Amino acid sequence: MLFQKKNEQKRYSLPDNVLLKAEDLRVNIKIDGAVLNAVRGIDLELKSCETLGLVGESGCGKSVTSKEVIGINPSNCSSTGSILFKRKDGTVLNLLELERDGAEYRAIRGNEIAMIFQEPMTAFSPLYTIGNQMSEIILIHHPEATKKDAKEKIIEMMKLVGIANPEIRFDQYPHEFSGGMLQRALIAMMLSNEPDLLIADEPTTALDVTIQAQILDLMKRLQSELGMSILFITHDLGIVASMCQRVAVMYLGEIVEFGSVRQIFHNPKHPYTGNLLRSLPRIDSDREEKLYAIKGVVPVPVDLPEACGFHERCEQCMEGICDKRFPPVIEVEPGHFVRCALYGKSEG
Amino acid sequence: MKSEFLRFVIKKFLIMVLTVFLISLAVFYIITLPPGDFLTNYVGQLQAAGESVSQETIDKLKAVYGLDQPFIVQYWKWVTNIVFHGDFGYSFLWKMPVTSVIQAYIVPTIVLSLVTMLFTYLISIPIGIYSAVHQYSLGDYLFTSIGFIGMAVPNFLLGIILMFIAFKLTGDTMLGFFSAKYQTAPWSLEKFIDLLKHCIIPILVIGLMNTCGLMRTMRSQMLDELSKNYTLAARAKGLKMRVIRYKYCVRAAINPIAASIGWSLVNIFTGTTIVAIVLNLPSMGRVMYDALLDQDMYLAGSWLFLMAIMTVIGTFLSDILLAWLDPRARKEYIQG
Amino acid sequence: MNKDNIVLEVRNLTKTYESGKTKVYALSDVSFTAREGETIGIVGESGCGKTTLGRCIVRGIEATSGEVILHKDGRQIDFLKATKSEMKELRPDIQMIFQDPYGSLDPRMTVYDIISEPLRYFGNSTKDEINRKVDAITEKVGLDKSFLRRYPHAFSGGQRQRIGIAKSLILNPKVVVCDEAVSALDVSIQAQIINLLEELQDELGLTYLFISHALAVVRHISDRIMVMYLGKVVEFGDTEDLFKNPMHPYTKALLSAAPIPDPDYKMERIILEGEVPTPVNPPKGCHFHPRCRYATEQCRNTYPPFEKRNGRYIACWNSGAMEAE
Amino acid sequence: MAQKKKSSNYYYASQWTLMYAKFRKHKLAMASAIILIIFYLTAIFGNFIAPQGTEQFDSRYVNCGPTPVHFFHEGKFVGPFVYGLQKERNMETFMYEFSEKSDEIYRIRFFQQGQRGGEYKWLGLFESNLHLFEAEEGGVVFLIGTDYMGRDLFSRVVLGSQISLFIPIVGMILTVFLGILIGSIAGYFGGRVDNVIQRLIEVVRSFPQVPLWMALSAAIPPTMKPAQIFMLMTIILSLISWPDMARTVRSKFFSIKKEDYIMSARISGAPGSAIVMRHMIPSFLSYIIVRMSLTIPHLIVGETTLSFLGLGLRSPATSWGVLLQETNKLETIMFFGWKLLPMIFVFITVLAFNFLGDGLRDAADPYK
Repeated sequence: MLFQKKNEQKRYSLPDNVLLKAEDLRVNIKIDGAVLNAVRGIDLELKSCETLGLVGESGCGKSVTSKEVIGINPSNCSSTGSILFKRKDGTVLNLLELERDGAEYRAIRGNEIAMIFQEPMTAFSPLYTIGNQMSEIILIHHPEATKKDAKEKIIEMMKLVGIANPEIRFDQYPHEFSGGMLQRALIAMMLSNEPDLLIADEPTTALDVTIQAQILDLMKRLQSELGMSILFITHDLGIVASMCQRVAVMYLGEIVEFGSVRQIFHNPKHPYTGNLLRSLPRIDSDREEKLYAIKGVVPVPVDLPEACGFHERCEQCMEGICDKRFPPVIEVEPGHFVRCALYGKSEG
Repeated sequence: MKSEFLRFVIKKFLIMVLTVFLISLAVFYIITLPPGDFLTNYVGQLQAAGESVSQETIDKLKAVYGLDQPFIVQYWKWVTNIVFHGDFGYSFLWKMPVTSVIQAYIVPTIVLSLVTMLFTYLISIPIGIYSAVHQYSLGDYLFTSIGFIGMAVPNFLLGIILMFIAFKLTGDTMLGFFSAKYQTAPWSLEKFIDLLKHCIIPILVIGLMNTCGLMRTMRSQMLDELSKNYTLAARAKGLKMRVIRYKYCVRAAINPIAASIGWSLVNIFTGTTIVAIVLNLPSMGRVMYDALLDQDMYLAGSWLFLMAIMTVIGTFLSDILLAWLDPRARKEYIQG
Repeated sequence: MNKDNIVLEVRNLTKTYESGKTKVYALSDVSFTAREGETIGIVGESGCGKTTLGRCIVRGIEATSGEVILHKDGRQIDFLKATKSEMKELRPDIQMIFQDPYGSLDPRMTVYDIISEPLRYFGNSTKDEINRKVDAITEKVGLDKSFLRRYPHAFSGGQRQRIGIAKSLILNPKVVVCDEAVSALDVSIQAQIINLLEELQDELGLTYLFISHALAVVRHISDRIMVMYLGKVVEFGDTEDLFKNPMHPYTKALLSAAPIPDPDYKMERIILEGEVPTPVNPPKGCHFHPRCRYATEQCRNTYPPFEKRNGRYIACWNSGAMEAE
Repeated sequence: MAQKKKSSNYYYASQWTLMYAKFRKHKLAMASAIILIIFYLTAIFGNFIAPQGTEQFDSRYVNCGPTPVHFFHEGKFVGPFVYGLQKERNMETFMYEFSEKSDEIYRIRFFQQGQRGGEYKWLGLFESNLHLFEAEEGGVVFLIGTDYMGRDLFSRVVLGSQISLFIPIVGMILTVFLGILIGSIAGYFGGRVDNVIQRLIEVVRSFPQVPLWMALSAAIPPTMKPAQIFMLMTIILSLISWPDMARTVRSKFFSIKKEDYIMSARISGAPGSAIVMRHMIPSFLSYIIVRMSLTIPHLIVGETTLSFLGLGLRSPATSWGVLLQETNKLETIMFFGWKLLPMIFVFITVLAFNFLGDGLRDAADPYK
């Protein structure tokens, strides 16, 4: 049975510099009998050693997307489409075909794809020492390693992320760490097998500004030293601007705009992106008298019509077009994609 | 850290001593509750039985128990007798010191309690885990319903019903610890098997409520743990679900249950009271019941006092255990 | 409205908590004045005392010592020591908008009951007057009248925040403490609420004490800014001035740490070492010295005075030296 | 943000409407509520529903098993009726046994004046002798048999429920009163007062409940009048169960005190009394109701257990516990199995209250 399934698996391939590619990914969540369309058909491509920002407001599906990549969404989520991932040995897998929590997927998690979370304080169990929990990741993926090996490696990693007195810290419990230190520990743990992809789900949202700066700084340094790709999920456009090379803007389960960080920030094409940037108070430029405010609220993603998700709030909404069908994805300039009917055939 | 933990233990201990003191006051009050002091009753009983009681004896007893003195003096005598002489008073029903009566019956009570407790934990924890891991499965529904009903059935009803069923099935009501023919027989394998057979109903009756309660707690604790964020992080590490469940979730879910061990023991211990009465077991419950019916208050009061002290000690141990098991609670408890 | 009229004066406000032997200075010795129609931004990281400050000023919690003087019709009355009858008069003047739009509205009351609640306790308004006032204020905050009979659970975060604003404005306050009033909201909604707050301020001449950890928001809305660290004010000055030229090393680091939504923005980022300490055991001397790269022996031993320098209030021994740098 | 699209009614729903909507989804709790309403109505109209009075006995029908109600006689529909009974001694057990005489038919008539006594004063006010059903002259209906004195068990269950279902209600009211009073004193004042009360609660909770119930009940002199025993029993029951209630109230008090909307009310100028009355009590009322619904079955079990053990109510008072006293005898189990039937009523009531409480608990916080 199992072997058959393996044989049936299609051969996939990815271009040389591409690590991860999601196509038409959809995730539905069943809650209380209703079906929430959390992710509604997104295409995403992540290159080696780049940082891709996935940005959007709460409920836009960015977190669900990231958890789908590493396969840890709860069992009431179902997904379709494909997520292709290139393993260290060069083979390409469709992650959605793997059995969740099956051996194959587990061999990838924490080894080739790792993830850090929004609340480092809850990412560790309070009952075991930090060292115990961190060593696990070595012991799982390197069966030949002894506990001593693991401890050595972990202490080395703790030094790398700037945790002082790692030998003492190793035997402490999570509650003896501050939030910032726990995030460092989590990063150290997740990177100890040198994964190719790190998913960072709002890793600094729960931290203070000065601590956030420390962590962001650390992540940049580690990326250049270890050379991994980062999928950075955040709602903070400021962080995106300083951390990412490319950005995907999500709204209501769709990627509405995708491009390099400069394209997105300096030449936003989608009305949502542009308005979002304009509604942001700035420290760096002169104070505006009034902020631009996007009207209305984000709709609940249940039984959505076949239409652009933003049309109700969009000032440039074209009646009969935007509210009637999904807009196509248009490449407005090299590498800059927009999902908006404004850039239809007239330009292309 | 060590000394803080010690200070925490000492603080809890002092609270425990205070609680025991307050309890002793309450117990003694209950002892003196029945109208007319017990001595009058006792003398009345003796005289009714045709025995003559000399005034001398009455006076002597009065002096020993300070019956003509105010409550607080009587209390003081009672307490000092317990503390310094281990003397809990005199049972007028049994015509011997309370301590002797208790000694005679305490062993079967404790053995029965411990066996029941073992049974309770052995059954409830695995079922709780199973129910949580297979939430909303057929098995989960089944166990949850059984648990719910088990919690609701009054002990004595269950005892009677099981007796009835046992009688209908085997023709024996399974009263007492032994069948009539083994009652006085020397120990043998058959006698032991007979004893085991007779233990089934008591264990079921005493244990059911606790088992169902623990099952529910274990299930909800486990569900709680399974939905915590650290399970996500553990999965992201590549850990097996089985390891996550048993190393992390069960360990965390079991903490409050392990800590309730003191409480459970007391629950089970007192649970034996009613079962002993219904099933006619020669354990302390039966003794307590007879004492109450005859208003032999020293015996009944002492039994009550012992159980209350056990509860307090159980709570004390539970607190310490909880603080010791959970490094986080250890900190919170000690500091706050 | 006269921008020079002082409406509120805070003097040496202190709040301590005691638990066992440890004494926690949540707020120590904070003083400032607020003028009519201005917005004072209060920024700082968790544990810096900004929320405690706000709550002490509105008497949501009682301060340990200090004064909050309200200037009213030529009189100056200490709000914190006001008697019951004085409170009847003064209470409406200082109101508060909460951070959590979910927790600050009693879920068991209709929107109408929530908004009109303060009127129950003040003024002997008739039913008609109450209706009129509620109608007026709901319109002002941009809520539909048909919402009044609904319960809070029917609303999104932004709408709830509007309800909260309506409630705090219905008594015509002079001073409104906004405690992280937009922090829980998404960017697109946040802009709506900020604009609303600004419009209301212009219309009603309100004085805002705007507490927030979001520097960009504070900069946008405030006339003056107060930076707090471990229960104390470290720097206080005009917004533009302070953002262009922060003098206290902590302010510098804080401002440089804020991510800027511009990929080409280049600024030397000062990464502070170490953790944000808790006010349980604040370091001796200047609280900031363990993380400060300019710290001297003096900083380690004595807390610097809070002085006016170049039109700015600052508590630092080294600000002069730094400027020379 | 898992909220579904809801109908507009949802927007206008108050706490109680939301709770009811949530409660209704709990089918077992709804069924339990209906059963309990039926039980309580039966208790209130007990004298009418029970064909006999509590003490009415017929020495001809001692230890008589349930009399089946038939509808067809020799294939012909006659309507509800019972056959006549004949008594014979079983030569093995030497017990009298009853069997049906298939030639005597006694129809069951409804809304009849009692023929064999059974006058009652409904609610102590209206004299009447109207009964829901009774067999024709000469026949007898014992739905669940009779006891050792020839009293109709069904009638005794129905009339006993007047005590067994209402003692717990009175006890619960006392419990709730004590619990709320003491709990809110602790919660409101905090500090030292709270400490003292906490200690007190700890002491009371340290007593194992059942033995303490037993000890206190045993102290009730047997010479007391049933009404007095009744009162004392309620007091004893609630004296021991208030700490749980007080703890609930206290902890709710503390947690609600921290809510932002309480501070918001204070800043709006609400005086202490208004905060407690308008905000705090409404917000933990639902939790108190849950506790109440879970206290009642506890008290029912308490009363039944004590009376069963002969430590609570005693004959001539009739409660379910008193009724069940007979089942504590060996021969009952061996020969008169039907005497266990009243247990079903205890069982159903207790279970129904538990389900009700469970449903209420799920519904208690509709804002989650």
